[in-house]
Amino acid sequence: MLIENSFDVDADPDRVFAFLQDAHNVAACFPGAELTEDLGNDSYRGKVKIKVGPVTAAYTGVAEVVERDAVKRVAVLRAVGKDAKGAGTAKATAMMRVTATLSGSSVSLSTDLTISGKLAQFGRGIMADVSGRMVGELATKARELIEEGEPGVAAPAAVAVEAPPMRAASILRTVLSGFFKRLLGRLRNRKTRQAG
Amino acid sequence: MKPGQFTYHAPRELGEALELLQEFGDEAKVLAGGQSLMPMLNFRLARVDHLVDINRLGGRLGEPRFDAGTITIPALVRQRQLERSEETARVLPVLTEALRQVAHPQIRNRGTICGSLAHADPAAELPSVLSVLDATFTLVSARGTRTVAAADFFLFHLTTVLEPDEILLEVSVRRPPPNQFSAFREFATRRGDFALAGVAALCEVDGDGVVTECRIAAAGVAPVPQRLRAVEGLVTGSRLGETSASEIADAARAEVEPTSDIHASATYRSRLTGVLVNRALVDIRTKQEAAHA
Amino acid sequence: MTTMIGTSVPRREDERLLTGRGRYLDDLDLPDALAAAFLRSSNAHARILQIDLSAARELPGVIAVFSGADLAEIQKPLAPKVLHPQLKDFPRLPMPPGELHYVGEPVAVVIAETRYIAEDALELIDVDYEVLPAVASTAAALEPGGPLAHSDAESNVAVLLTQSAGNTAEALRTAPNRLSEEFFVMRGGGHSMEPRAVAARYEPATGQLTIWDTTQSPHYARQQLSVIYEMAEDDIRVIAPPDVGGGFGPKAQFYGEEVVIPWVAKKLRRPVKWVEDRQENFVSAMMERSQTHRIEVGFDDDGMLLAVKDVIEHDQGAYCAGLQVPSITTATVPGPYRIPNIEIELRACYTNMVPTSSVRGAGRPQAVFAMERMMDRVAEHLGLDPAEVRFRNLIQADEFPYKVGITFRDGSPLTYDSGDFPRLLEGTLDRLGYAEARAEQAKLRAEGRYIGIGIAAYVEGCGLGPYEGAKVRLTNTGRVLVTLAAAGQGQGYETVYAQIASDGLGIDMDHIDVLTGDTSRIPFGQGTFASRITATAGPAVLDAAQQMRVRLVDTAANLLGCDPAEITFTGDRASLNGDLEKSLSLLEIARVANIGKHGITLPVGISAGLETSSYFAPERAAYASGAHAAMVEVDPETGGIEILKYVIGHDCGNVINPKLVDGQVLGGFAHGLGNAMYEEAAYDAEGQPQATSYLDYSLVSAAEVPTVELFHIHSPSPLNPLGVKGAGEGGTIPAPATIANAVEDALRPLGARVNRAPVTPARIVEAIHGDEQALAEVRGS
Amino acid sequence: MPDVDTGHRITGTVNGAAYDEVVDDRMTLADFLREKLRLTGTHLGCEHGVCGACTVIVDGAASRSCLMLAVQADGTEIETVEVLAEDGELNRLQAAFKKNHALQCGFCTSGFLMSVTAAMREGAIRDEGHAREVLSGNICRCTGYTGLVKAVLEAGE
Repeated sequence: MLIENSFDVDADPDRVFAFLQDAHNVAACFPGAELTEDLGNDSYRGKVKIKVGPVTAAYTGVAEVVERDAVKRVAVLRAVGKDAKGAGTAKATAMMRVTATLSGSSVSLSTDLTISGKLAQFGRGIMADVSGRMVGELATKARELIEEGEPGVAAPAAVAVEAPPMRAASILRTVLSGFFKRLLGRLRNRKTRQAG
Repeated sequence: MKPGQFTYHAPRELGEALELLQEFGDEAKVLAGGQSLMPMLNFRLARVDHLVDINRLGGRLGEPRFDAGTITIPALVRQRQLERSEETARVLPVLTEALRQVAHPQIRNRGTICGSLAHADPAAELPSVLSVLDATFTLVSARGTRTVAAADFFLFHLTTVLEPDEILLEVSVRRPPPNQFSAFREFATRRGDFALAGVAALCEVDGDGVVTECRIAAAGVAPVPQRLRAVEGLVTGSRLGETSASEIADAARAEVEPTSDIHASATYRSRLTGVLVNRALVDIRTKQEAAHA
Repeated sequence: MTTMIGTSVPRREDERLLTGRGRYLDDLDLPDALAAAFLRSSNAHARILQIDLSAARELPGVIAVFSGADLAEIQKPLAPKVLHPQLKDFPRLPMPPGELHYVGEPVAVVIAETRYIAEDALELIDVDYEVLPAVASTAAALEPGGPLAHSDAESNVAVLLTQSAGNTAEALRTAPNRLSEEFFVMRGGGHSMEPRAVAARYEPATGQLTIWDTTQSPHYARQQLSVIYEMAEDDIRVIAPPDVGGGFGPKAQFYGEEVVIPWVAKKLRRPVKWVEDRQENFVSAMMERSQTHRIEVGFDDDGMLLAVKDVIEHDQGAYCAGLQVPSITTATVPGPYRIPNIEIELRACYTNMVPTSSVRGAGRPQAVFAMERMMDRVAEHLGLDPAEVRFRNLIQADEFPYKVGITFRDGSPLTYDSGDFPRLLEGTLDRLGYAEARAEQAKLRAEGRYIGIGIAAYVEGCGLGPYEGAKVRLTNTGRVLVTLAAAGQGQGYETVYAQIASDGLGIDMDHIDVLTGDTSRIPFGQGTFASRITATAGPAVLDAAQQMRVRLVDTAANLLGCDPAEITFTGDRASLNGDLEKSLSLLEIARVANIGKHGITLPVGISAGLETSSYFAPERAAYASGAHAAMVEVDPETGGIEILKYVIGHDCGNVINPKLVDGQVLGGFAHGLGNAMYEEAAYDAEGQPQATSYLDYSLVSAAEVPTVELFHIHSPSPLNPLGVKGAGEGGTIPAPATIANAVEDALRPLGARVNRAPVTPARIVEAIHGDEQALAEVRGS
Repeated sequence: MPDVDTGHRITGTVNGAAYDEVVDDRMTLADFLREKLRLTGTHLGCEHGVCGACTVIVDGAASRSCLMLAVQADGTEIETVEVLAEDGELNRLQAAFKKNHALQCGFCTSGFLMSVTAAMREGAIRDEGHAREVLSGNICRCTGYTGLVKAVLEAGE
């Protein structure tokens, strides 16, 4: 399934791109994700935990930056993982594109997610909602971290701290807090503009 | 389709149950009626290390309370029990109406009201009904007790504000005034299936037939039961039937953003929501007219 | 004695089934048996790069774990049942060690003390897959340059075939009217309430392997196993348990699990039992139905058919289990109509979904859907009554045998043996109250209600060869034992074949027992499928029973010293013209002719060993027929369909047990209703199945199935001495067409088109609103 | 056969007979009845609560035995299909099933019998609509329900 997402950030596009092309940063923004090993060549071992109510999955696998164009500010990240209990696999290809806007940057995120196995085999559209939320969360968190001006916030995870699983509850909270931040941001923008 | 390994606990006292949940936290899961959790365990979609069965807490938790101002449904009240309760049919007819549409009697015999709410399947009937009844959810843990409004309880598919160490102890609703009328409508492909959409609606009507309060919630069209505020706004302040059905349907459709799946497209679900809202409002009007006849 | 054939004798099976004493496979008490569970591919198309079984093997309670590579000796192709010289076949291995072609394909097997532990161990198996592009629809399969379902294939085409009679291109070109349309029928499953199961025990002392299998075709399974295991057939005993919880086609196929389980039991020298759970059943039991029909019809201004051309895309699934289904489809399109020019083109292709094979109806519902939807369109086009258009085109009762001009699935020319299609349709419409229903429809339509009437007729090839057999023996306890090769799944064989034998023997049913489905008791057999058993095993039983009567009478006459013509049977006694003073019991006859006296010469004229056998091989298929009619109301807001009235007219020739035939037809109808309105084995574009539980796949309950008025006419088949035809599928075949016709008829004022089965509420509403986008959303999901 | 867990001791009655068994935490009631007590009349058709083949009566209420743990049955009274026949004769409901050809393969039959038995104790089955509602929590793939509806109307009046 294809998940499209875009958001505006009050930051210089090059800085935003620099932030997003660092896999550590992306992992730090991705709910329930952590990098466990740097394999070199923009390639990392990591895991993603998902928990929706009593349903859980824990994917371990490899993520790598497969394409990067600093001029066009386009990067493509590919991650492939499998569930620890053999319940299936997940594969994501995320293309990020950063463009300059009047007030800073616009990030568009296009994620093609393929899930196989039990989680993918329930017809009621829950996984579509969950995936949409996860990518939304990623966007919100990325925006937050960039605007907080701490692109290095996610320290290289050689000593990985156990990341909490992606809990839908926490997602919502983050999404909500993101919403308020966005609202504040918009107000701030307005102020900035007015001041300018 | 056999469940994975877990340790089963059957506490006899609430305190004991709460201690277990506190001890095991995220590794534990409460088992009430089990009619949603057990299938997930059998599919091995859900995994738990500790299953805390609250069915043996018994007694008080198994009986609904019809007090002067409040009706309280504790954790172990079975769906079938409430469905067959004459008192419920009298004071909360919408609940009786909705309960009859939950799966099948064999499931309702064991399934609990609170369990269904805590499971928070957005296509289920009870979350939307308790939403329009403006229910108060009482959550208890070893850390203490808190209450949460229905509007704040549901967060996402299968996800509520319940912390891993908490139990949904009971859910309570204010005794409805005599001028309150309500209805539940759902449409499922097959009897007992998850609804393609459902609508719970409730109106309070003054002596002139003007709606003074309206609450409508849709099921199956969002990750949580979704209040249809715009429709509520349209209905409130006028007599039932005054606002055109197409205006109401359009408002309802505009307000929901369902996900397409193999059973129905988002467009269909939006459209169906509008249809069901109107049908529920017609039911309400019929009940109101019957009451005044 | 009254005739048993044609009597609604109560079933003998019921007593045990109603008291919980049925003997299904999982009820077998096999001391020391181990449980098995299969790891199945979670990818639609992938290659196994590496498989690590070590953690699973170490789990306490696990006895053994095998990957496909560990059982290399049995990785031999499971042959397609029906072949064609042009078929591009890909080997279907029991548990492939390399490339996997659908979600659900067996990858490894765990043998453990309990099924619980076996499933724990599945979670510990670590497989590295190379995921390959998947094909999840016939459209994707036939798209030039698209992904390949088998990576070593040149294309996804399994076979391209054309059947034709007359000059269709020319007839279409010159026809005064032409209509064309595309129809799609969705995948669905058999969904027997008991899933598949296999248990096996190896006897090292004799080298014999005993296998209990829920199969519809035990002899076929034995023959396949004999080839794969390189063992003599006599060393393999396949038993279909006395009670099997439904078949409906998928259990007639032969699967990898049936090869793996007995072999593992042999390797481990321990009994092993595998009982498929519902989740496995959803992703590994064969399915059917998905076909796209592009059909074009040419007709004159009176609605007389001049030509039909149908191009069929058939989803073979990941492997070809046989071409029976698409072959049947091609031969079912013409139905009961005279069609001077017909051309049917089949494009069967491979996809990365569960392989398809026969499911109750077997290729016929799709053909009837396409043809009968078009009959309605012809009527609509000409402003004629749809029933009238059908009557004008029906083959008449005096035209049998009727040669259609094309070939049936059994290889013989499609030749209808008997029937009376006009009478069948007339009777169906009379019972619906057709004229009144049309008046009612007009009246309610004026009130803004959407009432529709749907009709569909069909002809069903059944009673297929090659043969089926029976043995009749007088046992040494003085009872008559009828042994069939065929295995039952609830059809009531123990009752029906005792009825037939009773008539053949002239002996009361009470003294007759029936045994089925055990390869050690009768050497040859084919199996229960394609509505064939009554028409093949029935005559065999009758013949063997008649032979036995001659033997019994001769023996009794000899012993009583009278003329054989003077012998009659009363209860279990053969007597001289009913004189019980001069009579012998069956036991006494057995004592003389079977048991004998050790070393003493038989009385003169007595022939030893009272056993007879008979194999009946029909000259060609027989053809049952039927017509369905429905009146429905559609709620255009929700898309809900209410069936107001449903009538089935059915002709399966003579019937042995009318009540059981009714049960077959009505049960088949419920299945057809599922195909018409509910059942969708959906896959996403990556080949992930989307309906893998009954929460997402709806089987009809008593609340959905309407009361049906069922009637029969009886056009005996000249092809077998009983004059019978098949009855197991007729209820299913025209149901999707009937409902779709009724729904489109209801929506005619709105101009909505119904081109797909099942007809679901969402699609109805979208068709009304012409929501192309919404339709695309649903298709894509 | 034992699971790796040590298990729980449970006692109660099934069809009036007392049992005293040790079960694993996760063993379902259906497996307990079938495997420990060898009451194989209760069948497993879907193990997720939809098909109803495993329906038994627990303390008077028709319940899915695939959605209950054996340990939860501790102290309860359970009835299964094996209890229905009276002195070796089919009871009224069973006889009505037989007479009306309400079963073919028989796999779903036990569940239907137990669901209908529980419903009949709640009151008479009034009409066809009521009969269909009572039957709607169980799935039969063979009969098309016609015989079942007739049987329930006949036995349940």
